[in-house]
Amino acid sequence: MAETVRRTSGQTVVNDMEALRQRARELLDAGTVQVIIGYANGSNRRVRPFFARRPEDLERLILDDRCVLNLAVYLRKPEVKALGKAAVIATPPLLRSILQLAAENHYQESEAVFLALDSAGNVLELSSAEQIAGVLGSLPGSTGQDACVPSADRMPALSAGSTDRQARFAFWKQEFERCIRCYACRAACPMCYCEQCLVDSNQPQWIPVAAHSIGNLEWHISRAMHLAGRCVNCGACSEACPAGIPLNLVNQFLADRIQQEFGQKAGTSAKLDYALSVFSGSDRETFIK
Amino acid sequence: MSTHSSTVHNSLGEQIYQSTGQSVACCYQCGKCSAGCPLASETDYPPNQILRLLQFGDSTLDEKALRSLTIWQCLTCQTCSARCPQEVDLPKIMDFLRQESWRQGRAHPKARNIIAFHRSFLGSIRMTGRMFELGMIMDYKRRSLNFLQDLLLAPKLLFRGKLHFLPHRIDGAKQVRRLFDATARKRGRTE
Amino acid sequence: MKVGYFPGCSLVGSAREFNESLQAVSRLIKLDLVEIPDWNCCGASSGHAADHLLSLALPARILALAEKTGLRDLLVPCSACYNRLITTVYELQANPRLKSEVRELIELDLKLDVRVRNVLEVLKEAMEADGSSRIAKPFAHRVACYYGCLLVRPPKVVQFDRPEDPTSMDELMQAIGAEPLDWAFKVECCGAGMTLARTELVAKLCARILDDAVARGAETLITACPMCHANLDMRRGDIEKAAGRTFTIPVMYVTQAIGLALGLGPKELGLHRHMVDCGPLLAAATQSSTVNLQS
Amino acid sequence: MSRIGVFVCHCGENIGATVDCAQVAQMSSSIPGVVHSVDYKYMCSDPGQTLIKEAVKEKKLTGVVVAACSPRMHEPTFRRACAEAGLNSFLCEMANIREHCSWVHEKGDQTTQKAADLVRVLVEKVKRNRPLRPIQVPVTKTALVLGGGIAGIQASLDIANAGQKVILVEKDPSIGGHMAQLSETFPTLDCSQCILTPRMVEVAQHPNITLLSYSELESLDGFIGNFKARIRKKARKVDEKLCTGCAVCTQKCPQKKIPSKFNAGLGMRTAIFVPFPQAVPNKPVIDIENCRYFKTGKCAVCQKLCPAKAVRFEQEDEILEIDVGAVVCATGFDVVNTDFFPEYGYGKYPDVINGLQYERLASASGPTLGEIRRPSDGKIPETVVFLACAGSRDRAKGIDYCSKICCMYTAKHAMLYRHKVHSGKAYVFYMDIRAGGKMYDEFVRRAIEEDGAIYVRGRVSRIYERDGKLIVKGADTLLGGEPIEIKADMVVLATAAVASPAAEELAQKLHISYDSYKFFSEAHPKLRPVETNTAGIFLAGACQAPKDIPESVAQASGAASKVCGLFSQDQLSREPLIAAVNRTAPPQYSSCTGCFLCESVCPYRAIERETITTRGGKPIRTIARVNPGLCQGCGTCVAVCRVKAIDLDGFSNSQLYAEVRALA
Amino acid sequence: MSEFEPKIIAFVCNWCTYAGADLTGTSRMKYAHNVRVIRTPCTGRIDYMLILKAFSAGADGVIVSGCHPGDCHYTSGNYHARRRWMVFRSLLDFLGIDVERVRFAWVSAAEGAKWAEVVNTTVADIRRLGPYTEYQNLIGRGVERSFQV
Repeated sequence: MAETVRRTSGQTVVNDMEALRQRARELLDAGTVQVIIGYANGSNRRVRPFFARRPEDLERLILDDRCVLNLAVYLRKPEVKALGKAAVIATPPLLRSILQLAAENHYQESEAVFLALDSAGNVLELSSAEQIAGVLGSLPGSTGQDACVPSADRMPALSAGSTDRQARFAFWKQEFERCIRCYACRAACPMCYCEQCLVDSNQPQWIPVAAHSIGNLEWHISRAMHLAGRCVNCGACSEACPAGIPLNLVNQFLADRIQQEFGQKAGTSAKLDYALSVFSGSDRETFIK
Repeated sequence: MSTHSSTVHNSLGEQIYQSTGQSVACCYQCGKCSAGCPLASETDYPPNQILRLLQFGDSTLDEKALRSLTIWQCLTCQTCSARCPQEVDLPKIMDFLRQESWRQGRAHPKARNIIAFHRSFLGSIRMTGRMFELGMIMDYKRRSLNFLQDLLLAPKLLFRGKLHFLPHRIDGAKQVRRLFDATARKRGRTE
Repeated sequence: MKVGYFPGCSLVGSAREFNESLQAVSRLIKLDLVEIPDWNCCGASSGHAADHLLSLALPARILALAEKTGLRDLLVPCSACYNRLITTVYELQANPRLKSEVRELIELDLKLDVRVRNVLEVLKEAMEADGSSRIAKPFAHRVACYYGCLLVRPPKVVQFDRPEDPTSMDELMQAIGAEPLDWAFKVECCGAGMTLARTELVAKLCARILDDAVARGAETLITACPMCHANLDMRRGDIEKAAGRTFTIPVMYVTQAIGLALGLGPKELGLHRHMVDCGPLLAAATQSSTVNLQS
Repeated sequence: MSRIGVFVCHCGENIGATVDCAQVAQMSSSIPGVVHSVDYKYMCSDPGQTLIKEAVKEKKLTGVVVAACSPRMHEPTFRRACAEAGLNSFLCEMANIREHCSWVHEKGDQTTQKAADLVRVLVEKVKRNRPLRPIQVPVTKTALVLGGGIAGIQASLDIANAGQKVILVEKDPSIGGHMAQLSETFPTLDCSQCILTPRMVEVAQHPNITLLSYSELESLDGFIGNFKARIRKKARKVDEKLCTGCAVCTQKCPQKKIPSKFNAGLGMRTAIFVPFPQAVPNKPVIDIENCRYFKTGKCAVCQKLCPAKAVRFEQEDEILEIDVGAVVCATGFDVVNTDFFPEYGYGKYPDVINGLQYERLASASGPTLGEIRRPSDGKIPETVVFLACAGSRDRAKGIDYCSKICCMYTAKHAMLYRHKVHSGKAYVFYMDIRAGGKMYDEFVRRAIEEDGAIYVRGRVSRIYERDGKLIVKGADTLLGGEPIEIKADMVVLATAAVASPAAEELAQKLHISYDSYKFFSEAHPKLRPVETNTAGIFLAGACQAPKDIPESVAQASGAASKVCGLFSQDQLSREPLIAAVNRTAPPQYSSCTGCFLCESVCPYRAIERETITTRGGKPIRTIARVNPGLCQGCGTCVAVCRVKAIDLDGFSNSQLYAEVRALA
Repeated sequence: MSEFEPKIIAFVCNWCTYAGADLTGTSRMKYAHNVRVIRTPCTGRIDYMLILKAFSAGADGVIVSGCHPGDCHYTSGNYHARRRWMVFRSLLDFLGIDVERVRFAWVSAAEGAKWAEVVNTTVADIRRLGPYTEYQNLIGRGVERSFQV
């Protein structure tokens, strides 16, 4: 069984945490925001999302490389919205999500405040898509591969240039067979904001609900198509998957294809056209005969 | 080709279609081939008429085509096919007819010299891998009984260094010979 | 420029002056000819008169040997061989089944990745690559460029020049200072391989070609085909008999004209091997250039 | 619960000979929901339709599937029948078991099985159809006619005379088209200009016609009854209102050696020019490519000498936006270009000309004032060879079709030549003589019998020049392919009529289809010859296929009557197969998430944003809404909608899903 | 055992390919019977889910066809479709689904002969590839119960 490479160290504690806390405290004190969304330690050395509404809660905030969960998902939740305006402890993947959400009219200007650390350890306070796009490239960790990477030896079927279609099929069949249809991937994904997911619509029931081979395959194909050109590669889906399916590989594959074919990369600008809702007369393919 | 209709089974036209992909039905008898053919007035049937003979799918008319002199006089200059509005590859058809006529022994009596030439030419290649002009000419004279032809020309050519006395035998001559024999066998098998 | 070279049987026999002049010119314009080893005859018109498979297998063996040299371009100066080779590539590329059948016959690997090139295109490229500034002695003659059948037909297969009114040889002639004429028989057939078997037909066809060239004031015919040359030059006696008149117009290979312009001597270019004397033409040239100098 | 009726048509032998129709009906009866299933010889006949109507009433059908021909053929027939029986017409669907089954497969069980499958697919679809009402849209009663040749002129006049407004757009400076270039017309030998120019003047003076000459269509949006056309009025550089047509400018222009397009390159014109003396409008145009002022900044002779001060060098192209209800496309044909015939020396020898050039030579208003003089030296040719089928019926040159007009005009050419040069010899090389038409064959016979044209059956292989003569090498196939060589002074090629080079681009602007030769396609080859597949756009003349004058005029009148028929209604009803965004109960109001992907894919800008508010007017959320007037029903929005919040009537998600599942 | 007869489901646009297939019929050209056509208004309407559903309905091959670029009755539906298929096809391939079994084609209303050729070559290709058991094995019994009226 293939296993996702998980970040296990949890050691790289951000040194400038205090500066972040300080800025968050100021925002709460000034009443600019009513809640700070960040990460805190949970049980079993796990990281959990944390909502700090009082200055004293801020001491529990942490930020290290285990903090993969994409906090952008909380911005849309009515329960969180009810708490008031939020400031979010921001990592580059989260900021990319915000840009993409803005491109899709799902983040309004100044809806929230994002607190990020630049490479010099200064706290940046961002709220507009324009500000985010301006600094995103220079933030630490913004260029590296953020999500889990498959190693070619464990997933030979997926290594570049593999022509063994059947091996690929077997690989994914095995992976998807473990899916229990808990939809944790969907819940963890900031781009999965639909009010009613396709899988929940039943007239017609496009995707069978029960967890079995065909339904699982169709579900994951649909999810990949729905995220094509939109996934910002935060890796939260794979992180959230209890069965350890490397879901982000599929999304990342399509993101790469779309960048190659159409030159568009999600999460880089709020003014981006969605790659699949525009076209060019010069789109080139070889398979339509 | 969709325009091809095979009304008569195993007619010569049908065989041509099977073997070369050329459909005699495509010809609409405009005569452009004959108009451009350098030899149209020298032959028994101008090229468009050869196709006409084949268009019936009738064995008597097919035989006329096989026994025609045209197919042997055709120079394969490809003027006809280059200008044919219906894209009929007439030289390809001529090749087929020649091969069939030769194989079935139905060649026109006047084609004797031409066949003799081809035999001498191919014989020369089969022996040495290359064409040996002097040997080929001598062999042709023997086959065609045309000893007097070009009697005056040969010395001039020799004088100008244009004819060699000895053939050049290539290293791969054996291979070339195998190739000749194999194609001959294949031809035999399809017969 | 370096190309594979397949001279063919004629060029080592009755058309040896074509080979000699091509080699001589090549040296001057830095065209490196790598003769492919152990080549065989392409089968010419007899090959496809006798057997379709044979007519493909013989050229295929040559192509396979050429591939071994690793050179992308294969120069085939004889237009009859050129036509057979390029047709073979065309037919085998279109028919993989036939290709494997032929590969078996020739007992050699066959990729068909060699570009079969004729002498006109290669000379043009080589002269351009070399820089055409070294015209020592402009070939200041009115010439009728005679392409014949095999360089331009079938157009779909050879894909060379304009099939009905080619100009590449005319351009080469212009480049060496000649005046190419517009005439009507550029691509008419000379009778080709029938020279031995149906001499009287060949003579008739050739007479018409010479007649038109002479009527338009050509001083010489230029050709790139050993068959055409043989018919128009060697068969001159038969032609004159058929036409009932004499023709003094010489027939030169394109390489010989270029060679003269580049300053090579008539002997190096094999002009002495022709039946129809080029002497008067060359003498006239000397005269006219003298006149030019004086005026 | 659905109550579906299945009606299987034999179409005589057309379906019945290949498909076991009775078995199809029998198999269909077992599909859940099917309560009635019969087969019948001709469903579209009166008794056939009655069969359907009675079953609808008696069995209380909620849906009907007619398994017969293509829905593109008879869907309206059967829908009408259902409606007459009281069933909403959109509850009737057709299974195409003729074009897609019986005509393309051999008789056998598998073909019958396929027919049954196709019925099952449509049964599952029709179960999910819902009753719909046609959409009513207003009609803009102005017609746009594209092209001012004889077809466009005729269509414009017919529409205008019926009291409707017309905007006639012509790309050239004058209307008239090819017909204005012709000398005399077969089979009556009427002078072309004599019969055409009065019509041209009528166009110019008609109160209902707005003539936009020297103009081209930029784009066309909208739909039947409601098109929006953008038209580029190219800058003439002459103020049409001020210009009196005095022709001082054209006489004084120093740039005189420009080949005249009107004279097919045989005559010359000036840089400021009127294409021909009878031009409509008779106002000059400056050809800025050749104008000395535009090339060097100096000259301006025309401007200085114009008594009306009408020359406007600074004039720019103008874009006009016009609402129109219908379009008549009459953009005509072209003749093939000169590099087409290397073997005939066309383009190389000046005395090898095409038919249009010959028309100009023969025309009294042409460069030779109607005398047949050859272009090279102006001599009167003693022998003229005419080649029919020069390019037509020539697969190798990509033109498989017959150009239709050449046989007739070639006979006319030979005849005119013999009339004008009594001692001359006229040879015509032909393949077949196609002279179907009133007085047509008689005309050809006259050319041969009375006027002595020598017809040779065969194609010409080659033409070359020798000693001032053109050597024409042909063959006479009636003499067994005997080579024929003719020494001619002039050769006239009846070059193929081809679609105009701009045809493809125009078709794309109009969203109409065209065939592989770029001629525009009619909606049905027999029954709808003047309509296109795009409602509200009609065809007239040779843009559809090569045609002679009477045919072009007839088709133009046909198109005009179609336009008038359309304009006779104030409102149009349109198929209601359009998209809609779902609405659900609060607090969601719709499953639309408001991502507006649909907005960016919609070609008709039919997606609007709708803000849902509380009763107090507080916005809750913004979702998509389809403007039913603009939506054309392509369904691209449906396919991109992630949540399937948008759906398309007639091709809904549940219908297509069920159709696929019906094949499981 | 009789020869394997592939099951092909075709999704075609109404204006070009459906009309082209009508022309195949009016021209009486013959082609393989294995195809079942489902009519859609435009290739833009052809949801990738339909292709998946066709496979889960047991199709061994799928044809998707519409107007040539530039010819779309609705101006641009086929361009959107083309882009969508480019992405969808590479996704299927990445997941190891046999993309050779999905034939995409442009067939215009004038190309009756091409439609016959598209069907015939697809049937021949699928015949060569064999039944799509690999995929069909994913479909457990009773899976598609949701399909009920």
